[in-house]
Amino acid sequence: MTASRLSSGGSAIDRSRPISFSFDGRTVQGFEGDTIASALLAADVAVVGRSFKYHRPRGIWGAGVEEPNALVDVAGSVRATPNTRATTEPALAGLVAKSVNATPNAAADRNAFIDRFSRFIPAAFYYKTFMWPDWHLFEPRIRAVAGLGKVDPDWKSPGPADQINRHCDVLVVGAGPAGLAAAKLAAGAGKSVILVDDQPLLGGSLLHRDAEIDGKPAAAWVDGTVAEIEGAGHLVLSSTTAFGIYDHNLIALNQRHHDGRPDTLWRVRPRQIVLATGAIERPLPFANNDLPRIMSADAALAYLRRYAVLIGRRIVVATNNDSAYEVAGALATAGADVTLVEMRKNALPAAPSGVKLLAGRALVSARGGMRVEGVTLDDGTSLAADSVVVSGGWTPTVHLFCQARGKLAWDETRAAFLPGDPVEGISVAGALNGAVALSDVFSSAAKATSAIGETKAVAPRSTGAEAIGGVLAAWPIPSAKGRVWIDYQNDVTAKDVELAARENFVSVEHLKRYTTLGMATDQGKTSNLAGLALMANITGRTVPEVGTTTYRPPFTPVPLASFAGALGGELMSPVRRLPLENVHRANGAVFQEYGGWLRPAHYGGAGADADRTIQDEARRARQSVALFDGSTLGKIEVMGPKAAEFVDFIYYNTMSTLKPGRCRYGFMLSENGVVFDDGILVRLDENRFVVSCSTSHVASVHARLEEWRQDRFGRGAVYIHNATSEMATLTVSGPNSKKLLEALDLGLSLDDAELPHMAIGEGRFGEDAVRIARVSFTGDRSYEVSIRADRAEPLWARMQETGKALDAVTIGLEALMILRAEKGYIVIGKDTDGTTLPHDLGVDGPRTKRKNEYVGRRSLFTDVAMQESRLQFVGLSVAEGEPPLATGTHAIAKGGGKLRSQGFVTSSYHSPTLGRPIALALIERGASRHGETIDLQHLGMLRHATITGPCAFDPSGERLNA
Amino acid sequence: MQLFTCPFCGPRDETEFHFGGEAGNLRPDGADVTADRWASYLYMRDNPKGATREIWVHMNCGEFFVMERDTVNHKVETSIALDSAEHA
Amino acid sequence: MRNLAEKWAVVPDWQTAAIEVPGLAIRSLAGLSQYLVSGDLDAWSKVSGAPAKGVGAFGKAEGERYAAQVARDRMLVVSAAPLGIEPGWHEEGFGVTVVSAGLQAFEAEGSETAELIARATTLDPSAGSASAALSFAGANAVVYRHGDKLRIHVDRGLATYLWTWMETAARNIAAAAKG
Amino acid sequence: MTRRYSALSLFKEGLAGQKGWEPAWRSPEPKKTYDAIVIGGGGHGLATAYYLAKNHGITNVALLEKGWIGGGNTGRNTTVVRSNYYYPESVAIYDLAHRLYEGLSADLNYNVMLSQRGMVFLAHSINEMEITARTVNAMQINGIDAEIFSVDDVRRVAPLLNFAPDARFPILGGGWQGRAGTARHDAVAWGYARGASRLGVDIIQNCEITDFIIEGGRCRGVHTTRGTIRADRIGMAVAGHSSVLAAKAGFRLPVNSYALQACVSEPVKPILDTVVLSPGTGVYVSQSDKGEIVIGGALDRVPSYGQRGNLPVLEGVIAGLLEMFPTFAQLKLMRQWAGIVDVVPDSSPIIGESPLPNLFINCGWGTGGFKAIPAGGTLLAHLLATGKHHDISRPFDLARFASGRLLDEAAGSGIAH
Repeated sequence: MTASRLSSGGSAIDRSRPISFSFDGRTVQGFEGDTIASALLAADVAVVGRSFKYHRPRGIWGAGVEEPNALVDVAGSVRATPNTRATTEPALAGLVAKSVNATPNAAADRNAFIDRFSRFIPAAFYYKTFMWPDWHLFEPRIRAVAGLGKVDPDWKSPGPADQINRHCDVLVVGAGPAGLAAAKLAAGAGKSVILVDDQPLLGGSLLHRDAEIDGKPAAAWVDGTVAEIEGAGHLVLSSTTAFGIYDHNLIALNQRHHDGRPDTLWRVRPRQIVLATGAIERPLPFANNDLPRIMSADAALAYLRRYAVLIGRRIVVATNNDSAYEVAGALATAGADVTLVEMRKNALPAAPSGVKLLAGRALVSARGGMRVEGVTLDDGTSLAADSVVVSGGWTPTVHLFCQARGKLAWDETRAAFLPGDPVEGISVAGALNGAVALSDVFSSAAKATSAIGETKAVAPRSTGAEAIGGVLAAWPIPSAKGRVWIDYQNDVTAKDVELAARENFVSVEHLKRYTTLGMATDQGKTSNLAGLALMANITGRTVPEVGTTTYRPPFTPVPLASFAGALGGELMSPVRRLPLENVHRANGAVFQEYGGWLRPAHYGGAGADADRTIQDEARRARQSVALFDGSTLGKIEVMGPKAAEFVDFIYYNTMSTLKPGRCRYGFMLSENGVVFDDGILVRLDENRFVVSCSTSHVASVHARLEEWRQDRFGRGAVYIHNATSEMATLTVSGPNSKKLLEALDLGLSLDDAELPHMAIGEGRFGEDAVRIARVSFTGDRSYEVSIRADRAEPLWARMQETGKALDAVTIGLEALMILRAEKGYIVIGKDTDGTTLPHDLGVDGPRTKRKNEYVGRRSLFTDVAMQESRLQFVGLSVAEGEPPLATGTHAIAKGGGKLRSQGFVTSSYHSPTLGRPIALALIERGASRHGETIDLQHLGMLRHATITGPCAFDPSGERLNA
Repeated sequence: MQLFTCPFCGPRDETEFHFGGEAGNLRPDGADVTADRWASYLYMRDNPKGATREIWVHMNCGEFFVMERDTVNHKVETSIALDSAEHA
Repeated sequence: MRNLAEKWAVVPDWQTAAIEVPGLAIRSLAGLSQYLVSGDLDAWSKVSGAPAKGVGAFGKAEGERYAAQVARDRMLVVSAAPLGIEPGWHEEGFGVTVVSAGLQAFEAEGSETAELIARATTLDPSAGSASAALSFAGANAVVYRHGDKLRIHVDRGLATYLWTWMETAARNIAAAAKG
Repeated sequence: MTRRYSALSLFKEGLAGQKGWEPAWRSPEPKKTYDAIVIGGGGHGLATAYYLAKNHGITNVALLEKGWIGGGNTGRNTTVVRSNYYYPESVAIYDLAHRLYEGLSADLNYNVMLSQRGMVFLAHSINEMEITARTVNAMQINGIDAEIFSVDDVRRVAPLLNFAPDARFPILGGGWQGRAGTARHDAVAWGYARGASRLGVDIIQNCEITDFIIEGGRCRGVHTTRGTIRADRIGMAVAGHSSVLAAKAGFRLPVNSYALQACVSEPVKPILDTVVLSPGTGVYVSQSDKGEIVIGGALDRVPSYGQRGNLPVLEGVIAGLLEMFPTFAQLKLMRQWAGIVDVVPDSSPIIGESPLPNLFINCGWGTGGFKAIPAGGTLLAHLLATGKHHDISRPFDLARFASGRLLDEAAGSGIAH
């Protein structure tokens, strides 16, 4: 037994609430307030995980986000996630933790043998081998041993994560002394403040370092300050990590909950950001410095004071700086036998009482297997130890500053990169800015908030003993004996850095990628600086000349669920809903998604044979009368003094000649000449048109109308209103459509002379105005009746009721697709693609005749547009008795031993009315090849078909007026 | 997430906007425009690294405008409505 | 063919639909007359006797007849009773389109309304904006205050989506208040 | 010095403390003149230099890189290698690349870890199944290994996909290319660099082009931050920065530069064996050999040269991923980054002589440049060496924009513009 829980103390734990959880199958006792790591230490568990590559036994290094070793898969609790840092994860009752990358467990990993071959598998060895006979032979085995934790395939989401947007004057990141002081001063200046800290308890270093502020013990000052800030209505978020600063200083926070809720993502747009993110302690370089129970000195102090865990009986404290003296003293006071090994010779602080000081000495190696047993110093002295705590100096947490494009400045006396020139909207304070003594921390906080405005708050004063900041740089050196570990999690040693340099991977980014230094889940928080300092040494450059790699979000790993929020299921790419959806549901409609709308595909219920139902609907539609909900068709109004001139420019077809009360079919082209949309344009009066574009193009057509209006015609010329949702459009089609409509008594004459094909009429249904358009997408006489969307239900019901006597059929979109294909009517995007020009569809009139300008015009005369071998729109017929061609089938030509596509089938159905398959296709030179039989291929199967005109049914168009 | 300024609505998040192309790319009218000139209008771009002048639309209010901004540091300088901008 | 209606929530009965969690109540508003008016808004004002300018985002509208600005030259006119104005182009220089059924209106009230806003839009509700058109839960909506309530108008086709979204947000708001 | 890479050399070096390895590539001072200059030390530039030396015997070549080699999109992409394209011209170029990839580790004596575990592109509706059929048929006609997958086939290769009846994007099946997969991106850059360097190419890093030397209307060399370097054949392959160099050379390109976001999760044990692409979410995903889930999605909304992560785009991409793989919601995001891609209106590359004679360009790969590196290198090297197009690169000449002869794969896949 080396580590143990002391019988008293521990500011973070509640001894009245014992808990237990499981780690690698054994039960671990702890208290509420413990982290998994503190409870494991209290239980004297030394090996908590295995390293990524060599499966080296590893113990707890830190007490916070910098932890490289202690990763566990957490399950069975309110949170379930792999690769969780034991140092930040609360030890909740009933939690099940499992060490990662270890089989069966961390203490006895059967892949531990890999370490014995480490000399043959240095950094990047995999680029040099596994090539013969083939990488695929080796890869599966390598994949199996790689990776850290495990995903639970049966895991169920607890629900979507919450996402909250906030605005404030000042956001302070870090609630240590600098952040608390900054928040207090900003609040005192009358600014709205948000203060965030990634720890469950606020206070930062004040939670375990000696300090007295404004005459009060640190803990009391922290509590008082937090109460004051919260009391003034400001937002204070604990367990919340500021993980990214994005463009224009948007700052993203991830807040953890411990009540079963998923984490919350906050997007905060502050006017000013104060970064008080502190600093992270570095390891010291010596051989075997990765053995379990070699730990950060600051962490050892945190475990002692926050959790009342004394990590050993016989402890070597090794340091190059002043900050470890308090640690050594506290460990000795708690009862440990402490030796302080100090690299520096002169100007040292006094040795704490009860601590044996060895000055001017450094560790060269540690010994031990599953935990450290002792160390050897550079003078050959050997010391026995059950724990070694080290402080290699402090690395300011500059991540967020750099994400905001801040540049760093190297500070030789502190042996660290500090924030350089200021970034607009961001100020820095505290240890991040190199402050060590509490007085300096507070003055940096005052400076960081000075530009915010005059504050009524009094800046805090340090009234106790002050820390001092002396440090002697201690970097790994070339050709050191043994394995000196730099990146614990990714198993990068000093020798790996030397190898990278030898092979010319000397750029800092090459170093990172070649050795994987800093690419683990801790993103190199404890390792990056040592790695690049060694590279500087080897290549004869200074540390700033080598530079750092780019800091990227997130600062610590963030659950994917936080980013997704509620954006999933029906809240992702939401479908639009028909006004009559519930009526269709009640009538047995089977719905599909078409062009962003949920629409009836067919009726007859989900139990029906869909193909038969659709065939039946299409057949009956031609026999008497069909009812169809066409509400999704676009209804975009174009109004104003230049409306006619405007639609002429927008459409391929001349539209200004259209008479009021009449409709015309036309194409809209893109500027590259491609047919973008087709539809009916209605002219209501001299200055008012309605663009009835296709369902899926309403938003894009609206946008392009608005664009041309503002870009070419000027705002006063024309105005665009999208009124698509205002009206439901109920279509009546078929030989008996007029009869049905007449029975509705809509108050207008349906006489063909007064309401011919392609004309509109106005009528009433009860109290509501209706607009009737005689247009047809079936080839039969048809009427589109539009009525206010919220009043459509009675009209639809009347149509259904009236239709009974006429054997009317209600059809879904699938039957309509058959009907229009029988007529050779196109669906843009199905029968055309992003290369189809209007003349490919046989509409060449405007191209050859129009003299005025229109969108896409010049593109119809390029070399390619004039080419003879263009794909042209045709029909295809197959031999009697053969099944329909598959949509997507290609027409093929053979030549030179190779196949070549000469077009493809765009639509294909069985026509119930014709009693045979019909198909539409785009075929090379198709318009001039009617009657020719061609070869087609689908999934390797060869078929034949004869090219015909696109229209297979009623080519003379008599039924439009029948 | 960038903040753009709609000349009418003021600052809004970038998700409310749509890129409309480089400013000053004037459309040549007519069927007799040379192929190169037409291709230049359709396809060729300055695509500058640094200061740029672009057409954007604020999708919520439909305002088309000219925005001057920097394509590297994403700093936004000015935005003015299309019909009051020097459109050349 | 799989019936996709099974996976999408049924369109609510707007007469009775309500979202209620502590501090937040949302319901659908029926019977409003709504008009898109574009063009010379001063001319419109003269003809209709209504104001020539609408409230902006989170602006405060009052009374039975008011307008929300949706673009530089366009507004959404809202009235409890129908306005006796012809849809279409008016020679005075403005155009009118009825959208009473095209836009579905919702009203939210309660102390947690700010939390609903904080989840639906990144726009700062205290900053103000000349247009009331904004992305609300990802949908283009017209959003303003009416009295002490929040009104949201959204395209009818997306009303069910927005409702489901607000139900989810309300659950999160309630859970956050409890946590 | 140990030059050749093998298990045996690794073993021998292991016994000797790994001290005998020579630099992977030399870093010489630039000479005043070369036979050819290649601008851009990404995959395409390095491959161009390598094939100039290997295929054409032109070894007096300078490769100029403004930063560190492989530091652009080569080191920032999602490493997918595939050749499942629609048009024969596209198939020719991507199939050339794919085949060269298949022999690349052996050719370079550098393990680029080409991992051909297949790629499935999902279909979420009957319409998408039809378009998939159309695409797969085109590929088969063009000689590419492509199959139609049923929903059961999809389940077999990616069982954690969301097959629930209420999935936002139901899976009806999809298309499959078995030879598709991933390769180790850095290794491709370093392997080409090592190969080129050993054949005599000078790889010069931290060397930024400040201007072109134009004499008699032809390009005769470049001014750089490391001095003036002359050559009568200059190739450039600088992806998202093509417009910047084009402006220096006095012409414009049909290119917009955008940031493309990508990200990885923390590493986990194998849970995804193939590359999966969903047209519904626009997300493509694979799992690296190290265990990270590698996620790519749509372009940013805003043209940009700032290589920065963007929150709203990331949110959309991740939401799409979780819709595809709900259990991945357990995972945490480890790293996010962006590359600057050169987007061309028809999303096909531009290869050919530029409007400035002697200057040849290779750009416009947009989001798909990594998979094409060996072909981009081969074809630009051919142009530099012979002054003429290879048959495979001819359709990709800049002239296609004036003729309208665009090669729009998206349009060809049934997406109307």
